[in-house]
Amino acid sequence: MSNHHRPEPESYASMRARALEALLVEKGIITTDSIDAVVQAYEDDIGPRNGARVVARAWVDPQFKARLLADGRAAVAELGLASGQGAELLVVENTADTHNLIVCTLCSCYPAGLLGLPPKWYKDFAYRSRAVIEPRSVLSEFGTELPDQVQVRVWDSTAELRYMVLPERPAGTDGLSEDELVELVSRDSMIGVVKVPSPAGAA
Amino acid sequence: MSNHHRPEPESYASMRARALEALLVEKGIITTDSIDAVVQAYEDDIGPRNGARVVARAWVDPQFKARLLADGRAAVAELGLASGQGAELLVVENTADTHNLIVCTLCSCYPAGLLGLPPKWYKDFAYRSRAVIEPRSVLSEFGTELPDQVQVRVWDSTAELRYMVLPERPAGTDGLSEDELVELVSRDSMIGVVKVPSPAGAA
Amino acid sequence: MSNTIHDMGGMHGFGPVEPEPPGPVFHEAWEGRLWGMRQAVIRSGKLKLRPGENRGIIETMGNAAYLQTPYFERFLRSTIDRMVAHGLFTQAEIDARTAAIQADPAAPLPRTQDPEAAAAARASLANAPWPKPASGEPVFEAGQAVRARNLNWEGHNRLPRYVRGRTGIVERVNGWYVIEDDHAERLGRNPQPVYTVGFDGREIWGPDAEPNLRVYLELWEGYLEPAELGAEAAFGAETEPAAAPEANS
Amino acid sequence: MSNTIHDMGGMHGFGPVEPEPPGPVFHEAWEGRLWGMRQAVIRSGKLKLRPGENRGIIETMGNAAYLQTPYFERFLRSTIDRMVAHGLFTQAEIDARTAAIQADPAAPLPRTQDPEAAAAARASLANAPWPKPASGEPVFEAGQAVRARNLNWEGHNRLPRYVRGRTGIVERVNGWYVIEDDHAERLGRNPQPVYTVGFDGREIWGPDAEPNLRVYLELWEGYLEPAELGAEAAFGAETEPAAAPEANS
Repeated sequence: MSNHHRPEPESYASMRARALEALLVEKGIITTDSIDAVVQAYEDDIGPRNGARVVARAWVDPQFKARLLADGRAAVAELGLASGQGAELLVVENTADTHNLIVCTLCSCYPAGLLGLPPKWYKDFAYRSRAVIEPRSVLSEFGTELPDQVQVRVWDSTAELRYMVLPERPAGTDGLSEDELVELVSRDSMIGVVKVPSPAGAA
Repeated sequence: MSNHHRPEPESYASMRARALEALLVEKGIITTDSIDAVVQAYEDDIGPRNGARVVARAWVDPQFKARLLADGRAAVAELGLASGQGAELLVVENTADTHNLIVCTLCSCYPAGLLGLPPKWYKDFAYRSRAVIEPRSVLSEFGTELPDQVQVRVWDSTAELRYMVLPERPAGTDGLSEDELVELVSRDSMIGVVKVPSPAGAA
Repeated sequence: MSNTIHDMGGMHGFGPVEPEPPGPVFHEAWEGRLWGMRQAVIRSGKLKLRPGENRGIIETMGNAAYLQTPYFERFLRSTIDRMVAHGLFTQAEIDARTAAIQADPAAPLPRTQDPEAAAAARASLANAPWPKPASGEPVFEAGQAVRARNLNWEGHNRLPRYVRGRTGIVERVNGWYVIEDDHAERLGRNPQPVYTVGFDGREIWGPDAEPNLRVYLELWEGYLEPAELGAEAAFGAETEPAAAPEANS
Repeated sequence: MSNTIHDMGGMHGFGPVEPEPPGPVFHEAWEGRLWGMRQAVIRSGKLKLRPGENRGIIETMGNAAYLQTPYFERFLRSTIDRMVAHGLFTQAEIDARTAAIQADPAAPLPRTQDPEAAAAARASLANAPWPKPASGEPVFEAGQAVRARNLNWEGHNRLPRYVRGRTGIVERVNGWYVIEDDHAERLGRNPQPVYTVGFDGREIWGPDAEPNLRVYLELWEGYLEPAELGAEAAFGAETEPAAAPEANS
C-alpha cells in the first residue's frame, strides 16, 4: 500500500482508510497479510466465474439443476462454492414465461460468494429505487426488452437470503462443453438485468 | 442594491439573483420600483400582525369569530386582509380538547397574507417530514406539552386552501383591549406550535 | 415528480426542528429581491405558469440536489428555469449576466421606475386567485368515507405517499380547482372539487401512531374513491380516551 | 432507522441506472483495503456486531449526508464508528492517525505477518452463517395470504415502506433468524421464521404498476399478520395475458 502509485492527490477517504489500517495493525488486532488475503481472494478467486460454473452445470445436468432450485446452498457446495454472505441461497430460474431480477432496496445485499462484489450500479440509488417499481424500464436501459406476457419477478433481499438468477440457456449452444458454456455467462445475466446471448456465429 | 454593504464575499446565489434582476429590468419586463414595492410590503406591512388582528377580533367578537370559522376569506376581508396565497382560508380553532397545527409536507404553502413569509424552520425538512407523523414530539421541541386526551389535528396544505390556527385566549386577559390582545399573539401560535401565554403578571 | 424526496411527510432522519425567534423577513438581501421580482413578473402577466409547473421543476432537480439546496436557492433555480422556458430570456443571457457580475461585483445595477406598475404590483399581493366555477356536482359529501387512490406515476402530483391507499372521512367540500397533476387528464374533470379529508393517525401510521391524532389533507376529487370505513380508520374509537367531536373545525 | 432515505424502493428522482462493463473489483485501492480489514477483524472475532447494527449506523447519518456520501465512504464511516463503539480504539486515536497521514502521506505504513491468521481469514469467507435453530412452528405456511404490518417506529428495521399494509402470498418458509429490528422485543419470538412473500405489482403500486409484475421480499414473522387476499392482490388475475404458474421458483 505504501509504495502505491498515486497520480492524483490522495483523497481524504483514502488517508482515513489507511489510518484505520495502521491503527488496527499497530494494535495487533489484525495483521496486514490477513487484509492482503481477503483482497486477493475477491480480486482473483471470488467472482462471477463461480456463479457461471453453477449455471453451466445446471444447463448440462438436469439432476443438478433440480437440486440447485430446491436447495441452492447445498447444490453449490457440491462445486465447492458458497453464497458467501447470507445464510440461504435461492436460485430463481428464467424461462420463456418468467424473468427474474435481484435487488437490495435497503442496502446492497448480494450473493458475493458466487458473483464477487457487486458492481457500482447495483449499490447506486437509481437501481435500488427503481428495480421494484419499474423493472421493465430498468431492464430496457440494459438493452433487455421483455414482452408484456413475460412475468417479471423482482427479489428484494431484505433479510438473510441471497438470490442468484439462473438465466435461460441460449439457442445455438447444443454443441458446447460445460467449460465453453461457463465463458458465456456474465455477471449481469445472474443478477437478471440481461439475458445470456447466443454465441457469435450461432444460428 | 448596488451600494449595499457586503461584509462577507458575496455568494454565487446572490450574484445570480442580481443578474436575474438586471436582466429583467434591462429588458423592460419589470421596473426596479415594482420589486422594491413587493419587498417593502413583506418587510413592513404583510406580517403576523395581520393574523394577530384577526385573532384578537375573534376573541372579543363572538359574531366575528363565527363568521371567521365559517368562511375565513370573507371574514378577514372585513378587516381589509387577505390570505394572500391560495384561494380559501380555513381558520381552525384550538380548544381545551383540540390542538391544531399547520404544515406543508410537499413544499411550503403558508397563509402569507396573514402571517407574512414563513420562518425558515417551517420550510425545513425536519418540520415538513415530522409534523404529520410525530406532531407531539415536534410540539414538545417548541415547549408545548399536550396531554394525550387533547386531540392533535394536523392540516397538510396540499392544494389551494390555506390554514390559520385560532389560538385559545389565555387566562388573565379579561381586562385587555383588542389592541392589547393583538400584542400577545405570536406568529408561532397561529401556526400552532405554541400556545398564547398569559400576559406577564396575570393570575 | 411524484415519489421524489420532496414528498417527505412521515420520513425520519432529518433531525430536530430548529425554531428561530422572529427576525428579519429575508435572511439575505437577494432572497427579498428574488421574491419581489418573482411576484412582480407574475403580477405583470408576463409569466403565466400552469398549475404546479414551478413545483414540478423543483421536484425534478434530483433527490440529492434537493436536500443540498436551501429553499431560496431552489426557488432561484426554478424561477430562472421557468423564465427561460417561457422565453423571457435565454440561458446564455442569464449565464453571461452572472459572469459579468462575478467579474465586477461592485458595478451598479440599472434602476428603473414605473410608479403605476409598482403600485399595481403591491396592490395585487392581496388578490388571491378564486376557485374556478363549479362545473357539476361534487361526487363526495362531508361525512363520507373515502380512500386516497394508490397512484405512483411519475410527474408532478399533489397526493403524498403517506396517505395513498388510506381511508378517511370527508371533512369539508371546498371549491373547484384545476388539478395540479401532470396526469390530470386521467383524473376526471378539470377543474374538480377539492375535499379536505381527515385521517386517523393509526390508519396512516399503524399501531405506533401518536395518540389521538388526526391528519387532514386537501385532495382533488380524482385522487379519491368511495370506501367503507374500517375499524382502524373509525374516528373516535373507544381506545382514545376523549375523542373530540368533529363539529367545530 | 426506519423511514429514512435508505428505504428508497419505489422512489423517483434518482436518474437512470448507469451500467458499467466488468472492470476492477475495487475502483480505488483503499476500498479493497477497507473491505479486507473489515472482513479480517470480523473473522478474527474481535468485533462482534449485533444484527443490523452496522446498517443502523449508516441509516442515522442523516438523509442529505446519505445521498452525498458514496457507498464505500458510508462503509468507512460506519466501520470506524462501530470499532470505536466496541472499544477497538478511540475516536481520538483514529483522528490523530489520520492527521499524521495527512501531514506525511508518503510515510510507509506498518506491515505485519501471521500466515495462519491470514489463511483462516481467507478460508472463513466461504463460511456463511447458518440460520438459527427453529424454536417452534412457523405461524404461516406457503400459499397463505399475509399482510405486511404498517410499522413506523424509529430505529433500524427491515420492513420497507413500499410494502407496509400490502397483502401478498407466502412463497416460501425459510430458516429462523434473529430479527434485525431495534424494536425486536415487540415483534414476538427471537429468532423467528423468515418468509419469502410475493406481492402483485398492482397491490403495491396501484393501477399504474408495470404489467405482469411480482415483487418478493423476505419478511420476519413479526412483520406479518394473516390476511384475506383481495381482488387487486389476487395472483394471476384475468387482466394479465399469461400469468405463469408459481411452481418453479
